[in-house]
Amino acid sequence: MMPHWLDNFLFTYQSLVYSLGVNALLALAMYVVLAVGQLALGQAAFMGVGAYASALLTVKLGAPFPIALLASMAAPALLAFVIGAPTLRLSGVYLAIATIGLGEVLRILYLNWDFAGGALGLNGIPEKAGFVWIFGTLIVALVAFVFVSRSRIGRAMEAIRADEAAAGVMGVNLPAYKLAALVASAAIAGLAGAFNAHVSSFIGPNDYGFDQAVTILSFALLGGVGSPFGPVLGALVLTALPEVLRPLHDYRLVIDGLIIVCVVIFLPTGILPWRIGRIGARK
Amino acid sequence: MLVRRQFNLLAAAGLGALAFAGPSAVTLARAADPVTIGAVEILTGPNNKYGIAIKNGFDLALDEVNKAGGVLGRPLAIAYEDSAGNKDQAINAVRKLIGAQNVPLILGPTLSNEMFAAGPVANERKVPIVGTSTTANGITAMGPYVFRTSLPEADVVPVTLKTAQQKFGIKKVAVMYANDDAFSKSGYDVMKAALEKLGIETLTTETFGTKDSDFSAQMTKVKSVNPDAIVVSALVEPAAGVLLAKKALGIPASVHVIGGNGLNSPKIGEIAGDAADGTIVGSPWFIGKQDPTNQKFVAAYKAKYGSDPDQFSAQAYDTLFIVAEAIKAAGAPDSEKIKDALIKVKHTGVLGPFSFTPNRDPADTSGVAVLEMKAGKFGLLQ
Amino acid sequence: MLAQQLLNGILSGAVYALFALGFTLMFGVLGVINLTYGFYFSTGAFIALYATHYLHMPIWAALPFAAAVTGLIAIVIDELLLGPLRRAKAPELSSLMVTLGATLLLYSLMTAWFTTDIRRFPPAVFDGGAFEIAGLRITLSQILIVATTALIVGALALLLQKTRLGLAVRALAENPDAAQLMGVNAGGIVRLVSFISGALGGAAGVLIGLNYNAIQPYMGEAMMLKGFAVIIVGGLGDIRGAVIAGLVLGLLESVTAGYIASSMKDAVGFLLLVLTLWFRPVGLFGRVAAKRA
Amino acid sequence: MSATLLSVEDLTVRFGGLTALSGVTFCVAKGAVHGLIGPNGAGKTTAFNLISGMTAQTSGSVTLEGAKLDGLPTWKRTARGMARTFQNIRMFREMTALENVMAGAHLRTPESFGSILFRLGSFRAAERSAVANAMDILDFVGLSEQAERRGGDLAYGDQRRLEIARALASDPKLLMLDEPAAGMNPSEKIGLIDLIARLRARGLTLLLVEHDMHFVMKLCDRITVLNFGAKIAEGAPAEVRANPTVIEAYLGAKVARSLETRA
Repeated sequence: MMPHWLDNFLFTYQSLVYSLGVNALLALAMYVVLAVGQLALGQAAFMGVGAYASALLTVKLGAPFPIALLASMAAPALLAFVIGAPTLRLSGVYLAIATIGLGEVLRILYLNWDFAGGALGLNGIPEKAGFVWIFGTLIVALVAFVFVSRSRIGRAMEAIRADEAAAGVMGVNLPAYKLAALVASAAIAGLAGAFNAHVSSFIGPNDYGFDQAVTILSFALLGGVGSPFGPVLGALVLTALPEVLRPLHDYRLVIDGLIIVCVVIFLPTGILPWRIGRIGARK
Repeated sequence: MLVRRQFNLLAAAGLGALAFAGPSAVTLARAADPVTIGAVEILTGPNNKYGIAIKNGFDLALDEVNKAGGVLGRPLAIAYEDSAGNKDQAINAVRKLIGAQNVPLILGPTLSNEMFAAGPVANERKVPIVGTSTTANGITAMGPYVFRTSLPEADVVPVTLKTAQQKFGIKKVAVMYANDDAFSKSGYDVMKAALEKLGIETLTTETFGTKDSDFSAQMTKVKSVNPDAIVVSALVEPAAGVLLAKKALGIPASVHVIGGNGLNSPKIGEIAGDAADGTIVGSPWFIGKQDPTNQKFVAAYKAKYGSDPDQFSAQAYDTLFIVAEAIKAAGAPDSEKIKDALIKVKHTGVLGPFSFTPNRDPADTSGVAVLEMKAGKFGLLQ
Repeated sequence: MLAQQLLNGILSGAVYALFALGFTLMFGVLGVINLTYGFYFSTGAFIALYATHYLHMPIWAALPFAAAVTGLIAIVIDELLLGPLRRAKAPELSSLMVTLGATLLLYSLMTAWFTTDIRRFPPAVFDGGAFEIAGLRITLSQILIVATTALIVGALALLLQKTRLGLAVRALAENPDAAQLMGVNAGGIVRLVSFISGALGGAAGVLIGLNYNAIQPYMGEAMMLKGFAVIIVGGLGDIRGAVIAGLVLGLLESVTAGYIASSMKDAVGFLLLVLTLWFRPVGLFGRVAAKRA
Repeated sequence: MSATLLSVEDLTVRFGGLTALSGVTFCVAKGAVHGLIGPNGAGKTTAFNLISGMTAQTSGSVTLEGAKLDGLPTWKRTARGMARTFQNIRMFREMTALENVMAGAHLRTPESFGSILFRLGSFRAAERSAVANAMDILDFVGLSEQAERRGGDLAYGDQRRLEIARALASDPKLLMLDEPAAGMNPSEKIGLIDLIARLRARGLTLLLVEHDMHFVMKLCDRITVLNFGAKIAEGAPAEVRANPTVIEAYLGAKVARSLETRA
């Protein structure tokens, strides 16, 4: 039997701990696209697609959780694949704005979709995801990211980020890499969305808009994109911060904003500027 | 005892690991240690006006409860947590209040959305959670520990529409609602059902966004169908915008706007000015109610905060008395006992007579008043 | 109804255009999507509110006063936030991010001070009277918005096309390095453009606050998404494009709400945005943008 | 005469109203060192960009080993056996010198996604051989000591050599060098001349753009001269040096330049 205080402690911080894991996954989703130099801000939208796809399956159709998880990855990945081709011609702020537009279009879609609850969202989502699911996935994802970084693919990705045209001349198939990054990002964000839906029991159409998109971006930028650990650290810090700053009340968001500003100006490579090596095996 | 107090302070500072003062420890506490209940409201961010009105109502009632001797011979205290209008933060706040501060009961959260997220958490932990401003359908269906003292829209809106129908002979209306938030949408669902039941024809249904400021296109459409009245479900800001657009497009004052709970706020007159005149709402409470309890409340509120209370403050004010009575009846600050006592409470407050239905919703709709705005103030519809 | 809907469309289009002018100018010259722009919008409205409330200024004095003060605030914010990044030649991602953090900071500060209560101008400040011409209704504040937008567009066009200063601004927008080599005082121009954009944002806030009679800290944020759509459709940095795109968006929204479904009204902007990015990412008339993309 | 590796036919590109290159035609023979020269703004780098696929031509065509490359993106041209360096160095600055070269060997590193994810033996083998191969190349250009240093931290001349190493890593048939000697001091230039000679000895075909006349005349078998986007001469170094049009183009340019500086 668990001691009473430990039980209370876990109960108190359970959703915070879950949010840490979910947000770390979202930060990785952001990292994938930033790692190929693409400022695609569709992660919130993909998260929403994953959350809705999985929640509709478990709530309305009573599907088993693993099936819902697969759908939460497949649906946004498919969406990313379809919109990827025309979108990836865009660069910089155009891509950023186009992907923000995607989030808004989906929001309007959910609002007008009665089967998905419209503005009321979906209630009573079973609490299927837990500590093991969320952090197990996070660890698997991190290991995969480290493995991919330390390989031919990791070198090509960093080359694209450093100098896209030069990477092309090295023989890197730019559209294929960018599309793959976007699809992977969508799948991870969708999975995070499914986890989030299945620990907080309620999702609504307004949870995946512009605000959420920039929050996810700030995870990655705060942490730095030299290695996959940077965004994860950024997510942990920014998720814990509102709880830590709770006593400041009105000035909490002020501090939040101030931290972002100071990091960008004074620590342009993030709070974890360490760059991961790109070679997988030597002797 | 000094040691105990320090522990309480540490626990209040959010160091959950040290908060091992379980219910058994509480009974050992000295008489002067307060009974602390929790409250989760929107205290920061864009929607904090609702949370602050509610907090004001709680605090005012708290003063009076404590002046009258508190509960169980101890003072009553409220530990506030901010949700910032964010459902994840609402969940965290509820968890923290229960897990780290061991509160036996939670007031709030402010929005129906937040309640849908946080209600199941309290219910799972068997801690009663009492919404004072959550009017959407299905709130109390979440579980036996979820209560609300606010009349759901489903109780208020039919009364409003029926009164207006009889009074003005309304036959056909235009409906406008914000389709992007749960509060307004569920209000609309109620209106739609009530209109059908009363045999009132809906000429057109127009939607807008809660953050919109331009309603001219929708209002032009409404004007073109010549309704007898316009039925609106929205929060106060967009509702004020709708009223201003109605005036700007020259729709006569004889075409009344009939609103849901969101329009029931003095803010609507402050923002929309004379464009708000003629707005009809149903309310569990209104500022001009003549009974002495209410007049005392309004005067005390003005004295303390320097502004008029709204229904959110009034509901919060009554709710705190209801909860205090339940704690007294329970005989101990124990969640299970309070839950059992709460359902039996009968209280007459500024909203009129109050009791819970077996489903933990307010039972009595006799307090519903239909109000009309005149010169920036709501008064009983004459 | 059609005529009234078209008029509605032109009016809300003018509002969009007015908002987008400073936004697009800021991008065109400074090369940065400055998310703090929405804050200038709110700031302008609040300054005018206080000027009319406490200094008892008439609205025709409060409007330029608020615009000028907002412009000065914009210079300070630009220098503090983007100055260090420009000097370090940081990537555009950093600029986006720093203005994002600043937006969070500034809005929260504003809410902490002013709360989120909606305020309105004192009724004495402006007569909200309406005119009815041939069955069409238009209010005084709407006339003011359209007139001011037209005036500002005209003045900006003159400034950019006909003056030496305008030439320097355009040179800097086309090619910052070359412009500096040719003796353009880049620092000065940056401050000037910050001032003008901030002042435009502030003026837009005053007029739109006056029209909808609702002023609160987050009013600027609500305009940002539409603002994005307008400046992209018009072409980033394109003044004329912003005006036309604003009007097109306003008209399409009105017609959609009037004849299709009001629930689709908000989708129009994004549909337009998507189509533009798909078929013509440089915007309707974009040329400067084409070089930057 | 030996077989043709690269042939450029009637290559033209217009940007807006400006014709940057008009109707340029030349052939590069297998195993040759071919120079592309001309005054500033003659269109040399533009020609490079068109050949490597970084810019799309308005008309004309580029053929490598008899196969048309038109419309192919850069990475497909690289797969066909083409590699290049850049006039203003485009190093992957954060990567080490070794990683830079390995990135250049992208197409020659047989690692499947699955083998990377599961760290299969085939992945390890491929990675080890990629490291060995890259070290060989670094050794060949004389940078093996610098293998673990950040690309951006290398001395200027070393960065130029690293770019060449990176291009070599794709094992090209045609290596295109855009002003390889620019910014180098005399001793670095001597080293570069030696390097190019050794590259040629390995059987590589080289196409190079260069400003330094002495350098070009010394190294090249054949030279194509551009001016104002058009070809004005072609031939062996001695022929080109004696060509009056070429002299005039250079002299004219010089006179113009001296006038500019005086004004």
